[in-house]
Amino acid sequence: ACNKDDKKEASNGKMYIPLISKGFQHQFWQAVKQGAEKAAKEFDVEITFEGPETEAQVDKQIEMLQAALDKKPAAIGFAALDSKAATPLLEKAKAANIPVIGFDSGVDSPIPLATAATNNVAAAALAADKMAELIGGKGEIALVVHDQTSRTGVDRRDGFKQRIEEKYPDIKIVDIQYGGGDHLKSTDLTKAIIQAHPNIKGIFGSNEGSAIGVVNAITELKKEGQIIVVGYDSGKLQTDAVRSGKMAGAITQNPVGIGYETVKAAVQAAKGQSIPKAIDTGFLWYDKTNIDSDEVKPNLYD
Amino acid sequence: MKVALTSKKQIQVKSGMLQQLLAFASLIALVIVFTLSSENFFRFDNIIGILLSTAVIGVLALGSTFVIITGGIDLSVGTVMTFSSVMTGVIITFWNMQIPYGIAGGILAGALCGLLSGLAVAKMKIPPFIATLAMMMITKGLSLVISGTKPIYFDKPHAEGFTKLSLGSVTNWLIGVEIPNAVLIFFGLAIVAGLILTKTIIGRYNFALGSNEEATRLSGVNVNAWKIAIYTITGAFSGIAGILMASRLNSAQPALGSGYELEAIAAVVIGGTSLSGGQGTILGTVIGALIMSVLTNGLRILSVPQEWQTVIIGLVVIGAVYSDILRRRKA
Amino acid sequence: MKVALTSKKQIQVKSGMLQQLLAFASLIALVIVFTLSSENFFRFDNIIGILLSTAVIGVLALGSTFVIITGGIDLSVGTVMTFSSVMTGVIITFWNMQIPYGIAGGILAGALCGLLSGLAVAKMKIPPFIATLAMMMITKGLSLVISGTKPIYFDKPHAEGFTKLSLGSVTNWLIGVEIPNAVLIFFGLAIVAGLILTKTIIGRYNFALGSNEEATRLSGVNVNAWKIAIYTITGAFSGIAGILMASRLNSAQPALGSGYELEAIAAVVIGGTSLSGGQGTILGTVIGALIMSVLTNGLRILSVPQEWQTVIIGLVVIGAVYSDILRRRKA
Amino acid sequence: MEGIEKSFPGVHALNQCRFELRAGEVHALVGENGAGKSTMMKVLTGVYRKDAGRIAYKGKDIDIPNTKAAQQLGISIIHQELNLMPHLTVAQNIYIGREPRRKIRFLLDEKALEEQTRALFKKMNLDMDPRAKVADLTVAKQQMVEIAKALSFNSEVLIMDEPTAALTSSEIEELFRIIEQLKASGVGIVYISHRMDELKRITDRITVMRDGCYIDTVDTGEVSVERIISMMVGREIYHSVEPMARDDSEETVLEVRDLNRGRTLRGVSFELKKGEILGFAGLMGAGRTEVARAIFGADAIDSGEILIRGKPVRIRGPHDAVRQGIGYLSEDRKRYGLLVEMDVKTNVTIATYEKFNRVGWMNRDRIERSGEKIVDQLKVKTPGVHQKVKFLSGGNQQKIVIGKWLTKDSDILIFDEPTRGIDVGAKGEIYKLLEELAERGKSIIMISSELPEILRMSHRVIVMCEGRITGQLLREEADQEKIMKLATDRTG
Ligand SMILES: Nc1ncnc2c1ncn2[C@@H]1O[C@H](COP(=O)(O)OP(=O)(O)OP(=O)(O)O)[C@@H](O)[C@H]1O
Ligand SMILES: Nc1ncnc2c1ncn2[C@@H]1O[C@H](COP(=O)(O)OP(=O)(O)OP(=O)(O)O)[C@@H](O)[C@H]1O
Ligand SMILES: [Mg+2]
Ligand SMILES: [Mg+2]
Repeated sequence: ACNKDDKKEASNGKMYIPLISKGFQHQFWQAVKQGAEKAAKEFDVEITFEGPETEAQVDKQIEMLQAALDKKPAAIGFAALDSKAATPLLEKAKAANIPVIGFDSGVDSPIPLATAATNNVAAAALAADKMAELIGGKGEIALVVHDQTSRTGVDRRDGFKQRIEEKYPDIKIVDIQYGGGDHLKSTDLTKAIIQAHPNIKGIFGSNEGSAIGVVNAITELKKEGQIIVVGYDSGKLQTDAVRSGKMAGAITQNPVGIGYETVKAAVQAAKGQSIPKAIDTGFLWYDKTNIDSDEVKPNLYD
Repeated sequence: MKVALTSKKQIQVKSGMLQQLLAFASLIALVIVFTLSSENFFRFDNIIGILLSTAVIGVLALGSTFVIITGGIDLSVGTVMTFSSVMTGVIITFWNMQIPYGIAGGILAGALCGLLSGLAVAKMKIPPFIATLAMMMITKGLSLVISGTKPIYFDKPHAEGFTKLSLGSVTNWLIGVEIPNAVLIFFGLAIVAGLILTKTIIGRYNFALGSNEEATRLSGVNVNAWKIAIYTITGAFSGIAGILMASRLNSAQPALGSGYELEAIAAVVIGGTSLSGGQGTILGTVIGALIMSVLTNGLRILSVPQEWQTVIIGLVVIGAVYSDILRRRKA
Repeated sequence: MKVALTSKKQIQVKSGMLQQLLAFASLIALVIVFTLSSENFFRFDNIIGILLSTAVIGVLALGSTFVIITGGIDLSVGTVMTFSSVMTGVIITFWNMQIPYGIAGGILAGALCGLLSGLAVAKMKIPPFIATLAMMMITKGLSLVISGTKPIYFDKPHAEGFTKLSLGSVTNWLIGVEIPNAVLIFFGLAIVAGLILTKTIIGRYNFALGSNEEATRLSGVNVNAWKIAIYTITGAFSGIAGILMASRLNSAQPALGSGYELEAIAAVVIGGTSLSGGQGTILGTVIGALIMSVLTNGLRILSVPQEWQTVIIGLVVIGAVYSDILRRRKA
Repeated sequence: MEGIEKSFPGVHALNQCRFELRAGEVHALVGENGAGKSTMMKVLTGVYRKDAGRIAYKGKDIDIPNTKAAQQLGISIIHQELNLMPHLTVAQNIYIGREPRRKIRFLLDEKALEEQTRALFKKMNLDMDPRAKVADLTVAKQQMVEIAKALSFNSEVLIMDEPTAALTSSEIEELFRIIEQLKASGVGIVYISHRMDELKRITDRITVMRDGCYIDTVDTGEVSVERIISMMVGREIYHSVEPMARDDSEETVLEVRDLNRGRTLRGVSFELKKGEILGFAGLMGAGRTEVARAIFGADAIDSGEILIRGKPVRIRGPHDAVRQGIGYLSEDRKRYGLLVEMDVKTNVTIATYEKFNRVGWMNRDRIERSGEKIVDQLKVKTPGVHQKVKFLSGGNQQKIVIGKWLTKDSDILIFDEPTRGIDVGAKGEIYKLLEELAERGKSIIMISSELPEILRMSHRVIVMCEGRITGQLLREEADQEKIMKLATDRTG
């Protein structure tokens, strides 16, 4: 006897939209949350934002999705750690007529009505191009990646690696190590990489923690300027490093935009309006030269 | 004399029940609080969701109960679970074998890890904490090595039904109520574990070992053999948990599992099992696991910020264990 | 009589030294293996790098040694470290106070967490594993709450020198050799910890508690008070680790720290301290921590894939503890 | 102390008890196992809090909330159970909580500590290294450490709860000398013991307790041992009859050949016949326990052979020994004999579970019945077979351990100090039991430090010294003098 529409309203009468992300402690996710909150205010809906502690915790995310579905939301935003693992629940959402909007890296399933995402493979490939340019098209490089198994970790690693292998035969990737996005661990392991490969010319750090770790390592070894650092994401330590020249540049996604577009699409979907299937929130290369430009500035977060 | 004896026994049975009742009361209290706070909590779907989310950790906790009653600990249950799910994936997907082989292989892999931990503890006399910490690292690494650091998906044609194993529902088919199989398996395993612990020889030796290992040895019990058997049981339970996990996620996720051991141990201890060994019950562990998952779910339903959830769970763990200690002190 | 006595003591000293020598020998063996396998290993920069990477975990391990000798355990050292670094950040950055206040505040925050764990263990009789597990969850959550789930940067003008605290080098200034302060602080703290453990009253009670708590209590020692004091010391060491960490990263990272406790405990146990309490040395812990970081660094230098690194470290932990057990059995 | 009440769950341990001690007297507290002697003294020293009653000290009513308070009042105790920190040294144990400090108050003064200890030992005439680790000492030496610790308080009241249970005769003599000294200097001593000969020798008055109640206080000089015993037990007790003469032609059940283990066992060989009680005598540390543990497989041996009924057997651990029909009752029941956290029935059936299972499934009724049988047979004082063993008194615990091997029905039984800490009544019962067992064809090795016991029970006596067997005596030829001579035979 429950009518569908009053199911979809939170206790205060507002539309309720939970966002299940891949994490919540990282700066990046906090920026997504910020964008989502901005949209929530604008469209007068209620949102919640949660995600597991590490990107390995596929099952925890599934449970969060489960609990979110049980709250009978108007729509759901979902950044799948593993789309296939989430399929049964997504089907449940579909059966319950709850629209699902994918965000961050896309949900590999026909169910989401729209996806607001960065193409991580393409973005990492851009980073590879920049790296090649900066080191002059040849030499040894290494990767410090935040995760060995998660979608973002794998996409960024592979996107970078493939581009180097395809386009730059003179560049050799000598090492790939994983630091869990932990600043300290990434610092120590980068130092080991540099010790092991004294001729290394550049290092790519695949997210904020990894990139900062690389910068720290180079600072501690006093090799500023001798090794090119290319990073990913922003955050204060990274923008500082770019400004000071310790980091040559980095890819930034538009996390605030991702959050905003996700909520916006969800609201539209819940109201039954039609929305585009793919919302590319884009990514940008930033370095010392354009960091304060109007194009880049809104995409950085501290 | 006879009369006195019987009444004494009754009192003891009662005090045993009291303990369970107390933990049970905490559980009910939580449920009531959440039901009053949110209309979305006490609904069939959500309750089933809670039970489903208890299943995996619950099975790990059941297994851990055995080792903890010996006075030991198993830090490897989480990663052994992952290792088993990867092995199941390898058998079904890489080797193209039928599901039952995959299941058997997964359980065997878990049992084997338990066996090795048991050997290290019993024969090499390595403290359980260290032996299983090492096993945790080893299985964590091996899961990644074997899977090629990628999830293994059960998408072979013959693996179609794999996800039904935990998400299907025999009750739906039998009595028309849709309770996922994983939940039924969890409760079924709890009964099996309870019977092992209270009705069989290995259960009795389990308590004896935890109570005074040296005295048990000097009573002519082959302490090492039984200890190895107990670690193997714990490993086998982790293996089953791995299969449930794999079937629920329809994939073997090789990077999962770290940190699960602490959740499992917390559930066991909240259920009244003593970390110093010699006492514990399966019913307690089941209630402990439910307390943990009701709490997690309820806080999520109430949209409590995640960082506060962690704080609250920490406080509840302390509170639950402390109330148990107070009760015992009074008794 | 006099003669016999002296020789007895000499033997004991020798056997004590033998233990350290054995752990030390493993360390040297590792260093030799890595030096032979890679020319990049045994270089000044890399050795300093190893020492620097030992500093944080090493300080945590020093603190853990105290609790472990009482027969307890502290699972919260990693997150208490993080909590302390966040508090330091709050004091210096949010409240605009000078660095020394931040440092004092961080250490105090750590000590306070230790004090609370100690109270839970000593007064509420909650098993250390559970009390500190809860403390781990609570501090993990609070770090995020207090920092607003954002890193806190030490970028106030008056905080300029904060990173020098661990990365600067007084030795460079004194004797022209550039050893980072963090390394010096680690060794300095090791000496302090060693003195506390062997020369002071609290050290004596620390061993007495671990050896036989009930007997210590019956001897009229205020067991609870001393236990609380010991947990507080462990907390204070975690606080210092937090400050080293914050100063090295020039920021307080609120999401860090989980899992560090197991590394610290592993270092302590590899160093020959017994988890059942009553025995242990600081020198052993220092060697244990060095073994762990030499191993990690060496495997990285050799570009061993990370998944295999985990497996190898697991095997080495077992091996180190087992060789220690064999040695004791012979002695 | 007057009107003292103390209850534990299910046990009314002290019921309107009273006790009085004068300065400069040695006052014995006697009673059967579980009478409440230890509990009474624990109330006095702040280990337990009394439920009701009054304690007056030097005429003033006092309250003793904890052990520290008792120490400060000048009351110290040697507990029945050892309370030592095995990882610490002798000196550190004795002065725990009262360490000499340096000028900076939290720094320890190890030198002063050692000197104090040496001075104490000198006063006690004790030859022990203050720096030795307690874990490395024998039980007897550890007991001496406990005594030294109690003495070091220079208390006005000194309570000794079965101090001699683990001591050998020379140490007992030394202890008695110390007691005389203390008495002369006005210290009041409470002396708890089950050895009647000791009471007569050193005590002035005797208070008897039974079942948690006060019975009477009498002057030692005015009562006979028989009178005390009947006050204690309130019933007839078993008096030993001459053991049955054993037929020498009986088969050899167990033969041990050239057993060696480090420095503690050197070339131990002997035979045990069917239906024989073979006594093992020797001084503390002679290696008797080591022999027992080696035969039982509890410790690994360096070399040697064990034959059972003529056939060599390999014993890799206690489970092999038990399978061969050997039972071992250890000298330290708490550590090696009992599952104190578990109940009576589990403890008496732990060695026998195979008997009670069907394909791994336990038969609970039969386990319960076995428990009850032992409780009846050995007259164990317990509210029932479900009682946890930790709540039983020392003597009753000992009966449980014996019950375990009775249930197992082993052919070869090794009893290591079977009557340690057991009251006279129970002692008699145990003697009777040993004889019955021997009559039924069981072979028994009885290790004991009480010579009268050895002489009374054994068919044959083996004497050990420093890990070697120094002699064998037949029952007819054995006497205290000969045994002591062999026990100190350090040649070879
Ligand atoms: N902590 C306890 N909890 C429960 N019951 C106890 C406890 N301590 C002692 N009792 C019980 O109190 C009674 C008195 O025990 P107590 O140890 O005082 O006897 P005892 O006279 O010293 O005997 P023994 O000569 O065997 O040492 C016994 O029935 C014992 O089982
Ligand atoms: N825990 C121990 N650590 C080191 N040496 C020990 C230990 N226990 C016994 N010993 C040594 O082993 C030898 C034999 O001791 P054992 O206990 O067998 O003697 P015993 O004749 O049974 O004497 P007791 O009357 O003390 O039981 C002695 O030299 C003793 O010092
Ligand atoms: Mg007593
Ligand atoms: Mg002995």
